[in-house]
Amino acid sequence: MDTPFAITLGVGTSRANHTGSWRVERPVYVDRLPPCNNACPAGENIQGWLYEAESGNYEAAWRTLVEENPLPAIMGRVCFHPCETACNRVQVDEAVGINAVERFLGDLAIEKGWRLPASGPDTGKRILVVGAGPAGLSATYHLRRLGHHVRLVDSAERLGGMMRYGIPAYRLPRATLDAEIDRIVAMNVEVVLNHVVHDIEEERVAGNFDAVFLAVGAQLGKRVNIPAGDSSKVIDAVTFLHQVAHDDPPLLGRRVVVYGGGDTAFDAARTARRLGATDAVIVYRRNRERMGASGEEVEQALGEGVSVRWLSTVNRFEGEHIVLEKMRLNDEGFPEPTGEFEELDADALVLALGQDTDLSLLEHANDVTVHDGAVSVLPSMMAGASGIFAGGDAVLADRTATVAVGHGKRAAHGIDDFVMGREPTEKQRHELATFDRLNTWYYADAPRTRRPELERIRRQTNFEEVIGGLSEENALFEARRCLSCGNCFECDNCFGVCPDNAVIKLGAGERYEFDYDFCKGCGICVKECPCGAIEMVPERI
Amino acid sequence: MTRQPVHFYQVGSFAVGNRLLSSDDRTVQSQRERTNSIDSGHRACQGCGEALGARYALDAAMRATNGHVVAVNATGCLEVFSTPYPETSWRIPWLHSLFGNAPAVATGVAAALRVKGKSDVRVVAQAGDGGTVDIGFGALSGMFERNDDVLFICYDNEGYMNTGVQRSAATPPAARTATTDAVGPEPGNVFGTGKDLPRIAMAHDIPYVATATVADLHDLERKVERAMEIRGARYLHVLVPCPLGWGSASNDTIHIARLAKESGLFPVFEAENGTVTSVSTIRRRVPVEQYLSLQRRYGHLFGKSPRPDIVARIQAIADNNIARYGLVDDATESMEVNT
Amino acid sequence: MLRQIEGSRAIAETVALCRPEVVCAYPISPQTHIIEAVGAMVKSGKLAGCEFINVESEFAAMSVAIGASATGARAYTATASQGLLFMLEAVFNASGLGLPIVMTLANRAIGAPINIWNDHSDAMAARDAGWIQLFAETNQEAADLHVQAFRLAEELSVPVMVCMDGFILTHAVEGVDILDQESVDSFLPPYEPRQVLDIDEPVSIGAMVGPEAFEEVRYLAHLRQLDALERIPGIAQDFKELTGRDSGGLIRTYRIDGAEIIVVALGSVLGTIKDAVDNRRELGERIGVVGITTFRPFPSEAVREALADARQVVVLEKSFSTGFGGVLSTDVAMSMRDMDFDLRTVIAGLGGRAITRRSLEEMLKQANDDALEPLTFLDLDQGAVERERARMRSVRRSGPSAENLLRDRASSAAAPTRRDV
Amino acid sequence: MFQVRFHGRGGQGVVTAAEILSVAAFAEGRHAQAFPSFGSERTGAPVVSFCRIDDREIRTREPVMEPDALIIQDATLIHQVDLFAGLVHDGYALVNTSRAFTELGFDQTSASFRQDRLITCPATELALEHLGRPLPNAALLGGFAALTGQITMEAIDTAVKERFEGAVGERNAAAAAAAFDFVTSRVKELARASTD
Repeated sequence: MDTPFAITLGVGTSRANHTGSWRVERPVYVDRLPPCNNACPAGENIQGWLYEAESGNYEAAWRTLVEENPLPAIMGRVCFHPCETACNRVQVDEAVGINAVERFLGDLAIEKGWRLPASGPDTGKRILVVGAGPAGLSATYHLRRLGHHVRLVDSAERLGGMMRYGIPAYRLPRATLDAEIDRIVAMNVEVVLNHVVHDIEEERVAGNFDAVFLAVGAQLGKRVNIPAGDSSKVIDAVTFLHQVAHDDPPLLGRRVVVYGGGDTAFDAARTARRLGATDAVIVYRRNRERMGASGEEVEQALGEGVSVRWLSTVNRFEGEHIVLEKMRLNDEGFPEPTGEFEELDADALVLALGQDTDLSLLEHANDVTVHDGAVSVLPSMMAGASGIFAGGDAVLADRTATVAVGHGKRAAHGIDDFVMGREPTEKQRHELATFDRLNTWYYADAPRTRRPELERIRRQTNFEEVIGGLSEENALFEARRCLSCGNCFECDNCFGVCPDNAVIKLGAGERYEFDYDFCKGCGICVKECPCGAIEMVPERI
Repeated sequence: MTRQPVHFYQVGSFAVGNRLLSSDDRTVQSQRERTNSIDSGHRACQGCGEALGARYALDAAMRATNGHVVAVNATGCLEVFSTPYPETSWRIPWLHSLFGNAPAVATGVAAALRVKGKSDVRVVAQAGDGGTVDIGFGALSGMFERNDDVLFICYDNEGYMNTGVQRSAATPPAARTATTDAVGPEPGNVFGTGKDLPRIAMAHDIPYVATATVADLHDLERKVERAMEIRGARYLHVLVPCPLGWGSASNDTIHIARLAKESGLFPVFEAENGTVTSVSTIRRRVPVEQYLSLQRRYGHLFGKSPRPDIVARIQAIADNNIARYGLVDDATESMEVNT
Repeated sequence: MLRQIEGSRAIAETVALCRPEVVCAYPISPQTHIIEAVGAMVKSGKLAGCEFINVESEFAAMSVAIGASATGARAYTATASQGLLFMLEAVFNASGLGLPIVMTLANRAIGAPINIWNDHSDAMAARDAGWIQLFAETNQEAADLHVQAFRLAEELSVPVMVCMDGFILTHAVEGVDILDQESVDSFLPPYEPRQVLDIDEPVSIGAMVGPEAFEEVRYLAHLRQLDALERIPGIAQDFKELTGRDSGGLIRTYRIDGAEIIVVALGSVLGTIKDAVDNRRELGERIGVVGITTFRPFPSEAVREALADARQVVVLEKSFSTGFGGVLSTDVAMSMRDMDFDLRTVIAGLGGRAITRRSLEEMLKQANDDALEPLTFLDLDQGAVERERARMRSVRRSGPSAENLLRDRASSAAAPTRRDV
Repeated sequence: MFQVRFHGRGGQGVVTAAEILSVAAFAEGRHAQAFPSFGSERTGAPVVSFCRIDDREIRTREPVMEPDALIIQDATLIHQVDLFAGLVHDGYALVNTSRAFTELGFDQTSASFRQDRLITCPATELALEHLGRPLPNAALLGGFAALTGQITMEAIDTAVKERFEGAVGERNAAAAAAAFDFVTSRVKELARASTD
């Protein structure tokens, strides 16, 4: 078109005007550490696998998950999910059901027969892992991926440690446990069962091991001195649960009192109910707010007819009665005796007051320090210069399976550095993706999906799994509740809200980049980014 | 037409995009191949709501018509910042004539297209609030009354921003402009003045009238699409915050538009043939203070000598809108704040 | 076909032959009969392929025409007087955008005082709007000019205003040869726009142009108007070959050979002037006439040549620039700037006052006697003016002059009757 | 050039009458120019229109100042309008009334004109008779042809039928013919009277 001068203009001409020169601040894309990842004792990339799960790419999600943790089906059942406690979504509605999705992925992997990643090329290094609980299994898995030979020894006749002998089957079905353990063993692991290690040094030298990972757990139930008549049945919870796991449950009678406030106490009480106890009463010296057990476990136990005597201690066990002393909390929140007593009918008393570790095998390991009954370790989980590493319940930490899995992974990397002669490396962590950086307007209102629970009445009498898995639809929904805190999930907001079309969309999975030729630095993209993955930085003068 | 919000994903219907939806269900603005009807290099202020609104609306119209759109523009900010010789930002056929005649020019364009047998090419006329509610009002009313096949879009930034922020008939009460100074017993714009053009448009019984904001892209695009399905005179009134005129932060443009809707001050609805057919209910109701206090044009209501009495009168306007259009449904009622 | 027909009807039928595609209409006397007739032809289907749009104002009428023209349609409208002023912003805009709209201006005075009768104040108010302005002497010429106007407008991408005296021509029934469709089609090719809103070739029309290019834009518009001066005679010639009629062109001369005095005027008054001049010629006064057909662009060269031998030039105008004098006179003077002659301005026919042959002859006699004032108001009631001035001097709140003059006239007319009683 | 001025009231077809006369003249191959008095008169107000007829091109655009003939469609205008203003001394006047001219009270103002050219014609009655409506303009044109001889009755007939289609045209033409006959006989009577 021979258009008139000046009054008629051709398209595209304004691109000659680089309005980027107006800018005094520029937006930049950042990645931040999501609180779930930050809180995960196993160091899982939760947001990462949720991202894959959101798309229905469950295998990819599972593969991302098992990069860090080879036991998702187990963790999806027994983990007390600090990730959900940390989840920013709590401040919007409810935390994302991370644990349930994890279990869904874990179960799906078992169902589909997905294999763990292949072992790494052989390094020629030999590692001894003592204890086949979550820490030992996790370490074994990671060490195998790093190409080291692993001998996994355990005193029991089967692998799994406390996961098998401490956690009741209604929380962790044995088929699931076996499936995930078998997958690790299939990575060419030398397994030695029914083998008690008495002297770690001796064992190491004899086996010509380059390093040792000590994951013996805490198998000894703590006893306190409670006056009790001879006929009174008193048993510690670890032993009780162990016997149940061996299909050899002790006879406790109809009225069972469990003393303690941790998860083990609740496991014991719920197990007792399933063994036929009509009354299963937990006696705990503090109140509910200060209880160690997870809220979910408490809820489920109460739902099953377990009752709790708060602010009480067991004073003595006399025949068919237990005498309780009432307590009150002082100003610091510690329980103090009140001098008031009451009686409780009981056929048996189960003590769930904590566990100790048997560390006698360290007697000749001179460079290993033991403090308060736990092995002292460096961040790399190294306990001694000679190549002894430790983790799980044997070291000072929260005694949960998930912590143990994390220890196992960390120890594996520590051992790898050690045997390969590298300095231990500290991973650089991103800044935390805090709630205040989010723009929660954009997230759909979506209350969390509850996992189906077995009918309460059935649950009291058998060891079927209490908590069911998510359907695929619910798992997908739950995964999609993830806010993706601190990391771009390609919602296109920045691309859409820029008044200057200065955001370039790179395509699926490629995210975006700014076109600084035209970005005027208004900052709308930062403000409207749902997940806080953009920040403004001053232009350099 | 009822809207089916996308619940099933972390951002549902609220964000621009949604990587898991099929391409057809995504917004136009989420598409790499969107028209960018108004291109980079335009001279709008940082954070300009009008530039955004224009791209949203026209890109949506382009998709709805498979690229068969011509635009007519009234004089105003949008026109000035988009076409200073020798550079134009428009990627679609675009015609600017005068301040007050965009509706009539659009009528002429539509008539020409019809007579040329090109009725598949659709006409969108656009103007700011001055070109719509004030100087262009007569022509607009005429276009409505004749039911000409034009979609007229008003980008309402509530004043004459192009000329330095003077009052228009769309300027809300108490707002300070260069011609409604924040002095005297009733500082800012006078209560009881102004025009409610969407309702005036409805009184013409034209087939389609709707309001929208730049804060809800899905809603805006859907309304443009709906409008393009209909023949005859259609009116879309889009609230576009103006950082310059409103005295707001440039990054707050969308946030403020959202608060305008969530406070009830700017009712978002659509009407067909003179009857309201749908309203966008308030999702997270906020008191008007939250909206007002982000804008320096209302600065005289807060600060050292605050005027809660005036804020209360503005709240009453919001409450009245909420009652008139039913902007609060039972679910949000429970979240209602004390004001 | 030659028909005895009302001027407005002749225009409407001729415009219809030009195959307009969009016609917008807002009624104002004395333009109404034109658009009524076009509208009826569209509604009946006689004028096919045309959109007839009843708009809400003249401002909208011109705006609709702008939109239509920019979209490649042949656009037409008609107006007068206040209507032209109401659309004036858009009138300037149409030419600024280079849109070849054709508009009939049924010339009429501008109020206040409100006055619906003919003069040229409206056309003069739009003199600098960038449009080509053609003035018709007769209804035949008015009709012919419309055909030429479309061709001229579209060849140059400049809008054209065809001016015809309101009522005097629009409402006069006289013989007009209405062309046939074939002839018009052969003369006027389909509209090929220079720029158009086209989805296949998008452009932005109507950019904001700053100081860096505005003067050039205006100068280019000026050059196009100068091009028009070149083209108009050619188009008139083509038209003459088609119809055998002299219509259009730049100027029209009458008995200027050897004329000492030449009267210059626009529009239908030229007929009455010619009658008067014939009478004066019989009395031996050597008077001729120059009619300006093309007023904008102003045909300075042609005027200069036509007036070269005149001793005295009398410009008779139906408008004037208050506080100064003639408008056309200024243009004539500028065209003759280094030449030796006397220029007289006669203001006549304002607000529809009849310009009679008798008054014209008296004026010409005075001119011939070199007794004509430089600025003369034909048939001015000097007495009424003096009485009103006296009132204004004596009473501060003397009221509106228009009403005072009417009262003055009524009382002086009634006075003799009262004496009779 | 022959110039005619029509007087009537808004709504009586005064402008149409002038136009039809011009068409009639045009039909006879002559030049004609018809135009209304320009204004914004409403129904019932006194209005005026004009018609010029000539054998050569009519250039003038001035109002008819000195008519050769008057056609007065409404006799009630007599006391409101200076009907005879400018009429040439040997001009014609045709007044629509069933009364005689001398009964109209024009004595002083019409005294200076040729009395045999001042004729009345009951055009409204004729219109009612032939047309069924009190529209006298076509009838008066028939009378005008008879009175002035400036136009043939055939041309009037053609023009009336061109202006009014179908039956309405026929009836108007019939009224015009009746008026023509009426005036023709009146003219003869007056001619006899003046020679007597």
